[in-house]
Formats: sequence, C-alpha cells, structure tokens
Amino acid sequence: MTKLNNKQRLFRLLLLVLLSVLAAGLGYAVLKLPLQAPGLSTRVTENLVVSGVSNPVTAVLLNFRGYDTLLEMAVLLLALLAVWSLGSQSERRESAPGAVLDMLSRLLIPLFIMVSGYLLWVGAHAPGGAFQAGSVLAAAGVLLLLAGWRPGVWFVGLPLRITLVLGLAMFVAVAVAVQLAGWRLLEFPLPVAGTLILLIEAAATLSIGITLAALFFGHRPQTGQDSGSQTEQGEK
Amino acid sequence: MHFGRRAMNWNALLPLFILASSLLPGLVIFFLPEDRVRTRITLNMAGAIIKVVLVGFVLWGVYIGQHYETRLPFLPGLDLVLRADALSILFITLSTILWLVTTIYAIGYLEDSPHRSRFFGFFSLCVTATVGVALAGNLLTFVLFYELLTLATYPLIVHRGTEEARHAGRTYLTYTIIGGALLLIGTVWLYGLTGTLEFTHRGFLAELVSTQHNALIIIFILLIAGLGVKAALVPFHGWLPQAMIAPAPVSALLHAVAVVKAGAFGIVRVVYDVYGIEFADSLGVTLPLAIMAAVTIIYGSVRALFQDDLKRRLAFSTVSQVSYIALGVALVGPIATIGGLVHLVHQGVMKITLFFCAGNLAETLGIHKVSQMDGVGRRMPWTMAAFTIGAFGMMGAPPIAGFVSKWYLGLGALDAGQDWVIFILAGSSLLNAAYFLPVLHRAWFKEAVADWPTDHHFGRRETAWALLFPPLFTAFLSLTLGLLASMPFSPLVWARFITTLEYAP
Amino acid sequence: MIMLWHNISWQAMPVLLPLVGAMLCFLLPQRIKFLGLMIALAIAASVFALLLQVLDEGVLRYSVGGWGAPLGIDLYTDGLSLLMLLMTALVGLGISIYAIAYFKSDKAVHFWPLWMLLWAALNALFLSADLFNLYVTLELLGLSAVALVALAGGANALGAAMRYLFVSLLGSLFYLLGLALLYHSFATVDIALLAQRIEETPAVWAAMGLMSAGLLLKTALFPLHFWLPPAHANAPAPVSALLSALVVKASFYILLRLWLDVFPPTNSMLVQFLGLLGACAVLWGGLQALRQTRLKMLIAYSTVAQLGYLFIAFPLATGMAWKGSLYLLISHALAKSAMFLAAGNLLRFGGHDRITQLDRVAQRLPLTLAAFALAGVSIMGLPPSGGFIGKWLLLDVALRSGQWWWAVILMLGSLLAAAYIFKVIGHAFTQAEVAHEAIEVSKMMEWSAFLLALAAIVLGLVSPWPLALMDIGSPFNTALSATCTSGVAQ
Amino acid sequence: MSSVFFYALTGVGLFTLGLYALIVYTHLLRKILAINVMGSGIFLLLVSLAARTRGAPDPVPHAMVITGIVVAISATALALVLMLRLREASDRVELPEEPME
Repeated sequence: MTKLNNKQRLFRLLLLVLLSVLAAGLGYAVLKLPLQAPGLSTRVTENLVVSGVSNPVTAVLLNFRGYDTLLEMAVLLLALLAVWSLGSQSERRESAPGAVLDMLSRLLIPLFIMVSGYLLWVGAHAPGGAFQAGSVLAAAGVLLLLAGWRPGVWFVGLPLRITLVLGLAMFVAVAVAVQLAGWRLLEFPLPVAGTLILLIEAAATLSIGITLAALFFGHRPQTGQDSGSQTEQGEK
Repeated sequence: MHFGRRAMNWNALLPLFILASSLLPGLVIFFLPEDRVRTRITLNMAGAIIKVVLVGFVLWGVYIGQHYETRLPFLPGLDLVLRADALSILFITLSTILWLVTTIYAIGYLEDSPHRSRFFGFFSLCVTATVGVALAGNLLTFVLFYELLTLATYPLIVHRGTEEARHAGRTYLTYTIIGGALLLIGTVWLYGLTGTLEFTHRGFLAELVSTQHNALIIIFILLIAGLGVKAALVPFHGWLPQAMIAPAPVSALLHAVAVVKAGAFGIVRVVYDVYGIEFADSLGVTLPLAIMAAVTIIYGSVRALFQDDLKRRLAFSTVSQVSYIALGVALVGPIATIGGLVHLVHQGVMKITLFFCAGNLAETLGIHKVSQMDGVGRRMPWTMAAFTIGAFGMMGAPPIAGFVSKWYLGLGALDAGQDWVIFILAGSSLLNAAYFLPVLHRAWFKEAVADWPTDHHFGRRETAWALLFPPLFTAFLSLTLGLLASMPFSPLVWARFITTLEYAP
Repeated sequence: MIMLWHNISWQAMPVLLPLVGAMLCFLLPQRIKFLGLMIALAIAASVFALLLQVLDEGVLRYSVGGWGAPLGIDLYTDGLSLLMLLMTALVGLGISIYAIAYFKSDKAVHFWPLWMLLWAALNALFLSADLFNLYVTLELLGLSAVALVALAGGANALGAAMRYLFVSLLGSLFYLLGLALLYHSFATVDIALLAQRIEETPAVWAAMGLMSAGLLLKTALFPLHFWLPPAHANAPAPVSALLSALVVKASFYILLRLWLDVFPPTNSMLVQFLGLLGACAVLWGGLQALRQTRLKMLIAYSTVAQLGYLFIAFPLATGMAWKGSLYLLISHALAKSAMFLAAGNLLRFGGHDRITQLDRVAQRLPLTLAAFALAGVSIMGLPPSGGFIGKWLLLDVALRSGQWWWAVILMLGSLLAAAYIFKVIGHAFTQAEVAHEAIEVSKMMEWSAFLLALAAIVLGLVSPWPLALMDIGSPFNTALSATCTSGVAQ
Repeated sequence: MSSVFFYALTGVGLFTLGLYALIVYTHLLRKILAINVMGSGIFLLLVSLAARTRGAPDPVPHAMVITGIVVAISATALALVLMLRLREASDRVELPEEPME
C-alpha cells in the first residue's frame, strides 16, 4: 500500500464514520427483529410429504422454489458464456505438474466422483444435493486441470456444450413437459415427484461440475490443442 | 376500452382530406430519387390543386352553414379537433391559394439544384402544418401543428447548408422552441383551470371566478409571448431577418403564408376564441398588446429604412406589417377587428408579391442589394411592375388592398376611442413610403448600369415563366382585392361576417 | 391443439422461450442468426398472446408449482408489467433484426446467447411477484449486460464493463440485504403478502433504504449515474440500445413496485427528495449531453437526463403522474434504442462518431438521419410523440397540484434536449467537405432504427390504448398516491 | 443476546467491512474480494436469523443462500476473467480513473 496523503486519509476517516453509522443502524434494525420467528419452517414441514423429497432444503430448492433454481442454472450458464465471450488469453504460464500432484490426482479423482455421486443421492433426505455434489465434481475437474490434463479433442466441441446446458435443459424440459401433461409449470405430481427431482438434480450436478471446472479453466478450450499423452491418461 | 368510434360522415372527413392533400404527397416526395423531376412536379401540383378544390368546397359549405369537424381521441378528456369555421376559412383560403402559386414559383426557382426531394418534402409538410394551424378546433391541436410547423420549416431555412444558413437555423430554433415551450406551459395551465381548450366564439373563460384572474393574465402573457415569437412581435422578432438566408420561395412562404401568419392567427384565436375580446378587455390585457404591436410597427419600419439588402429590408417591413393584425385585434372594437382580419389576407398577398420579385432579381440578374437596382425596371419591366403594385399596397395607397385594411384600422381606432393609433398608422405609412419609394425610383428612373452581377437570358421573356407568372398573379390579386373589396366572398366581407360572430350583438 | 392452447398459461412462455433460445444458439452456432430471429419472433408472439389473455381475463396471478405464496413463487401480470413486456418485445425485436446485420459471425456466436438470456431475465423480472426471485433475475440481467458491454473488446469497453459489473453487484447486494431483513420480519418475500403484513419497524426502514439505494444505483439516478455513460457509449450499438432502452428500466420497475405496493406510505419528504434528484438528473444530464463531442456519449448522457423525468412523478404521485412517467419510460425506450441504432449506422458508415464531422455521413444515410430526428422529436417531447403525451400528463398534474416548479424543470429539460439534438441534426444539412471512405450499411440496420423511431412517434397518436392498459389491475391508486396527493392538494 | 443475533451482527459487520474495502482499495482483485465479503456477510445474516425457531431452523433462507452462493460464484468468475482481460488490454489492474471522452 503506498503512502497516503492527508486528503485520502481524511476521506477514509469520513467514510469510516459514515459506514459505522450505517452498521449501527443496520445492527439496531436487526436487534429489533422478534426473538422468535418460525419463518416458513412450519409450512415447509407440512408440505414436505407431498414434495417428493424428505430433506427440507432440497424440497425448497427443487420443488417449492424450483423456479429460482431454474433461473439460477441459467445464471451459471450465463457466467460460462460470458467468460468464453471474453476470448482466450494470449498465453498462460503452465507449471509442469510434479510427480506428487500427478499421483495425488490419480488417487483422489475417483474418490471425488464417488463422493459427489453419494451427495447427489443423499440430498433427497439429508443435507446434500446437486450443488454440493456438483462442486465436489468440479473440484475433481480442477484437480485434473491442475495436473495438466486437457479435455480430449472429441469432447470440446458439441459434447462439451451439451454437458454444459444439460442441467438447464433438463429443468426447462421437465417444466414444459408437466405443463403439457396438464399440470402447472414446475408442478411435480407426487408419484413421480421424487424421480423428476432426482432426474433434474443428476443433470444439474453434471452441468454444475463441468461448468465450474470450465470457469476455472477461464476460456473456451481450443479444439485440437495440447492433446497427446495426457489426453489418453485423462480419459480412463 | 372506448376509442371514440364516431360515425365518420363526409363532413367529418373533409378536414382530414384537406390535411392529407399536402401531407401524403410530401411523404411520397421524401422517398423520390432526385432525378424523378416529372413525378415530383406532378405530385406537388396535384396536391396543391386538390387542396384548392377542397377548400373551395368547404368555403361554400361554411357559407351555407355546413359543419365540418373531425375529432380524434388524443389525450384523456382532450381530442384532436379539426374544424372549419369562418375564421379558419379566412386563413386556410389564403394559404392554399398562395401555396399553389409558391409551388409553381419554387419549381422554377430550384430547377436542378441539389436536395430537391428533401426540399419539397418539407415544403409540403410546412403547408400541412399551416393548414392544421388554421383548422385547429382547440388550443391543443393548435399547439400540435404550431410545433410541427417549427420542425418543418427548420430544414427549409438551413436548406442552403452554408455556415451562415446553419447559424440562421439555430437562431430560428432558439426563438421558436422557447416560444413553443411558453405556449405549451400556458396551454396546460389553462387546461388545468378550465378543463377544456375548445375554441368558442367570444371565449370560454368569462365565467371563471375572479380569484383566478391573475392566473389568467399570466397565462395570457405566456400564450402571447409564445405566439409573438412566430408573429415576430418586438422583442421576439430577432430570427426573422436572419432567416432571409433561405431560398426565395421559402422566405415568401415564411413571411406571407406560414410562420408569421401562424403566429398572428394564433393571437387572433387566443384573444377572440379563448379569452373572448370583451373578457380580455376586462382583464386589461388588450391595451398592452396594442402598444406592443404599435411599437413593433414603428420599430420594424425604422429598421427597414437602413437595410441595403433587399430581402432584409422586406423582412423588417414584414415585422412591421404583421403587427397591424395584432393591432387590429387588440383595439377593442368591431371595425378595427375587421381591419386586422382583412390585413391577414391582404398583407400576405402583397408581401408574397414583393418576395417573388426579389427572388426574380436575384435569380435572373444576381441582384441582392437595393444599391444594385439602378434601372432594373427596363431590364425586367413586368417583375418591377408587380413589385411596384406590392410596394404601393404596403404604403396603403388606394386602390390596392393595403389601403382597405389601413382604412378600417384607422376607423376602428377612432371608433374604439384610441386616437393615438392614427398617428402610428400615419407614421408607419410615411416610413413605408420612405423605404419603398427610393427603391422604385432607382428601378425606374436611374440609368441602368452596364452589366448585372450575373445575367441569365430567357429568350424574349425577361425571366422564366414559372418565376414571372406568380408575382404577376399575386399583384393582380392585390389589386382586385382592393378594387372589389365588397364583392361577396371577398376577404373584407368575410372579415365582417366573422366580426359579427365575435362581438356580442 | 386448441385444448393445449387453453391449458397453457402464457405467463411462463416469455421466460422459457428465450432460455430455450439461448441454449439452442449456444448448441448450434452455425445456424445462429436464423435461430435468433425465429426465437425473437416467438417471444414477441408469446407476449402478444399474454396480452390477449390479460385483455379478456384481467389481472393474472399464477403460482409456479401450484404452491402459491408464501411457500412458492407467484407470477403476476397486470397492466404495468404487461406494458413493460410489450415494450421489451417491441424493442427487442427491432434490436434483434438490427443485430443480424450488425454482428460478424465471430461476435454473433457470443451475442445471441447472451442477448437471449438478458431477454429472459427482463421478462422474468417483469412477471415475478416474488422479491427473491426478482433478485435472481436482477443478477441474470446484470451479468448478461456486463458481458454484452465487454463484447466490444478493447481497454475502454473492458474498463467500462468492469465498473459496470461492480456497480451491478453492489446494487444487487444492497437489494439482497434489504430483502433478507424483510423476509426475517414477515416470513414472506411475496409482494402482495408483504403489502398486507408490512409495519413500520426499524428493519422495514432499513430494508427500504437499502433496496432503494441499490435499485437507484442500478437505475443510474443522479448522482449515481457516473457508470452509465462509459458503459452505454463503449458497448456495440445494439447493446447500447438495449442497455439504455430496457436494462435501466428494469430496476426502475422494481423500485416502482416496492414504493407503490410494499413500503409503508412515507412522509412526503422522501418523495420530494427523489423528485429533487430527478430534477438534478434532468438538468445535469442535459448539460453534459450538450458538452459531448462524441455522438454516443451525447446519447448516453441524454439517457441520464431522461431517467430523471421518471422520478419527477414521485412527488406528484397521482395516478396520472405515474401514467405520465410510465409513458415517458416507454417512449424513451423506443426513441433511445432508435437513436443508438442510428448512431451505430453512422459509426459503421463513417468509421467515427465525432459530431462535428457527421455532415457527409448523415447526408449519405437519409433514412438513418430521419430515424435520429424522429426519435429526437420524442426525446424533446414535441407533439405528436409518446414523449409529448408523457410530458403533457406530468405538466398537467404538476400545475394542477400547484407544484409549478416541476413543470419548469420539465420544460427546461425539453429545451436542453432540443439543444443537444439539433446540435447533431444541424450538421446533417451542411454542405460536406470532409469525405469519408464509406462502408455500406445494410438496409436492415437502417430500417430497424427508422421503424423504432416511428413507433415512438406513433405512440403519441394512440395514447388511449396504453393508458387504458395501464389501468388493468389499477397498479397506481395505492397508499403512496393517496398520501402524497392529500399532501399537496390545495 | 442470543448467539443468533451475534452471528447476525457479525454478518452486518462483514457487509460494512466489505463495503469499506470496495470503496477504498483500487486494486481490482481486492474489490472483487470485498464484494465477496459483503455477500458472505449477507448469507451469514440470512442463515443465522433462520435459527429463531423452536426445533429445526427455517429451511427457506438456507435454500436462498445456496442460490445466492451459486450466483456469487458465477459473478466472481466473470469478474476475475474480466480483470485478466483488462490487464492484458491496458496492463493495469485498476479501474480507468476518468470515464473517457
């Protein structure tokens, strides 16, 4: 941090005072909130049985407020589109992965994938679900990328794009399908609710995992670039 | 939702047709390529002639007591109203006939100059706006077309595209846009007070409670200021002389038909059909208006004396002459009113003659200044003859139209007990003579200089017929209007007819 | 088919269609322009269908998933939201047609999916009745807008995009915090329910302050407008158009909903303050626009000024005033998009947008110039145009309620607008000396700009329709209107 | 004062702290972090206040926070890449001081 002149110091002082006033006000407002507030918990528990899942958070995310989640998948896709639209960086310095990292990744990747699968499945009745699973999957992807792995040429074209939109696509498809079948938008009739939700979550997990990894990668992977030994290695 | 579907019979559509007869050709012309000369001329003339026919029809209809009114829903509680009443007929007939003439003139004047499609497009829009102003049945409609007129004339003023022209255009806008803003404020305020803006004979404000009279006076000032800009009342006249940079047909239109007349006509409307002359008088706003007009009359004439540029001299003469109308309106009394109204027509016809002639001199011999006019009468006798008639008319010499209006103004002033006005009229007539007679003297009696700035030859004729016919026609018109002043359908008779409507029996 | 037609509620379609469109454009880049146009038409059609549904059924409330507030999310369509949707559809269609010709395929690949997502965000925003759902749409909107700005490339655009991103995120965070306080006070984020349960607690005041501040920042109300001109001026022409025409209106729409429905009727101090800021925006924006040397900067500052008008309705706060400001909002959307598209044509044709050297360019593109001029008429508020109607209504209310100073502001704003618009148009008529190496501009680009401008004019001749539409569900006669009018009625 | 409110107030504190940093620091990375700190503060406030129930906490704010986090990740990713590109284009990691003419 460079030396501050008096003007800047004064400005910061004023700002500090101002913000502490703001903080005080907000704190006061918070403290004035009622001590007991059931919020919507009772309603959620009442409707949990007809939601198709037994984990309240998942029920809210995928069923009660599923519309939010749908739009949120769109946000994720948007982030990727935006990043890709910014073009590719001129050159990025790659540090050659050491033996340790390489070894570690070989051991961990399968584990990660397994964990994410478990999280996805458990989300129906315990903490967990698509986002947790997706982020673990993403971790695996990041690890791979760090280890120098690059997606195969065959993959970075249409297949990759399909995987990226899969979550949103599935969501929209279900939303429209139930409507065509005579129910409301995103209404999950009880007998199939669980299945539909799991379907959506599975697709979402995959998309989220790949999207986050791709975001970490930072630009659209060039087709037919730095393939070679690592590619095959990555593909098993 | 109800969008006012009324039974649209023929009478209700006629005003629309009158608008369309110049609007549609104008819009088509915009999209014509430059070289489609014949099509453009056809469109222009067809529109102008159709309009004359329609207006003639309406004139007769109104005379036998028909009602022509178009209503379109525009704002909550406010319609767009186009109505042909006696007063609008006076203005609309003038502008229609003069438009026909000016179109012919413009076609001749602008032969193979650039951007003609653009020019004639806006030219037609300009006339559409003027007709709209004439037909407006309430203040809102009036404002609408008044603003449209501003927008349509701007491109005509800057048409030449020189730096000078752009500057003139900027000045014109600065004045007119601000004027429009004042007018709009006044209108909205008035609507807030009364809940109606419908033009009605003898006004619609008289029954308002006296606590609102101060507001009404302020509104009157706002409205008159807004209208005074276009009517070039001193001190709002600054744009007019500068606008002289525009091509001659445009100046003719601006001065005789469209812009200044729209302003003057607006003043007439506001005083008679919004406030009502008696009520305006009781508010005590008419005398200041009269004084303002009087000042303008003298000021314009004095400034005209010192202009060597012919068109500028005519411009200042316009500043002075148009205020006769405002003066006649502001003098509370039927005879003065007749004088003012009839001058609306007479001034138009005479002034357009003068501008046509000025244009001819410029086009044919490249003469722009009075000092270059020595002996031009022998080179272009017909043109100068027309010019002479126009000039004498302006001075108010019998038997030309100008005499009639001044005569009635004078009588009206005495009748209204405003004797001081006589001196104004006399003084301005003297001044008119002082700045016109030297011109005529130079043209007829001075030795011709060896060679003109630029001399175009048109075979045996002194200039192109399209340039020569219009001034001759209007000069002839201003003579007949004077000689046959009391024939049926003459402006004078029509003005009498209007006056009977505006003054309580 | 007819059966289907009836059991589909058209409310979700304006959101789902662009989402599908975005995915299709992303998956099939080779057919992208065709796809984009088709989807754009489909969206417009769906909005039109929604209009028909509202016209014969009145206000629509649709609970997604069948749960209903407070547990679920409701979609709500009244005259106000419908008008915003129609405006978006109209402008969006024009911009789409323009974009087909404007973007080379390398940019188009990125433009279309982003634009589709932005469109989805707008429609979702105008349809939602749920504050948290609105937060998500706000983020979707903000991020896509930022990405679109950055699409122009180059240091200026990237810098502007970065600044825009921070502003957008900051605004959303303020909104989110306020929303959190509201939820924890009343256990719902549904606008209608909040409207019933609201009380004057410290938390509510805090929420009101936070959310208003965040949304004002996104709406770029003076003095929070600093980010707008660079962002709007450095983006590609179609993007500038949709930012100025639509994006800033979205946050204003939420603000309007909150103040009309949710927040407790305030003492008129606050609304007076908002009006004051609006007035400052009108004058400051106008003066800045007048000072600019580059056309797109001028237009961007004009947006700052025009946004100010919308806030003058707050102190007037009668149904008519709201209608007036909404009318200005819509006609500004049409006119301003037309202006930016026209500017894009001039820029594409002459290779620069320095106002003093526009002469030849303007004379070679008469249709584009006409578009600019017509749009200008509406911006100046001259008759006949949508701008005039809006201004008339506001003037009328201001003078009736004796608050003549707002009328003065309105008129000054118009005069300034006239000054900076004719500053541009004046050059169009000068005989050009400077020759520009002309790049041909496609007729599609010229006509889309011209038709949008024409729409802004036509809006001034059909006012009964929009005004009648605004009454559906009567969003405007609410507590706020009531108190303020009683406050000022003399 | 129950722990609920302690966490809530911490959330408020984080929010303001982040705001301060966002305004004061010029380096883009710091600004991005500041935004994230603000966000975390809000999330903290949301979840902590959700515990004001007898028995299980209110799940709705939790769901909101998850949604919020995903949005925050997306925004951060975009911001970071944008920062990198800006550095390439103008080799600087601050915002351009004056909006260019």
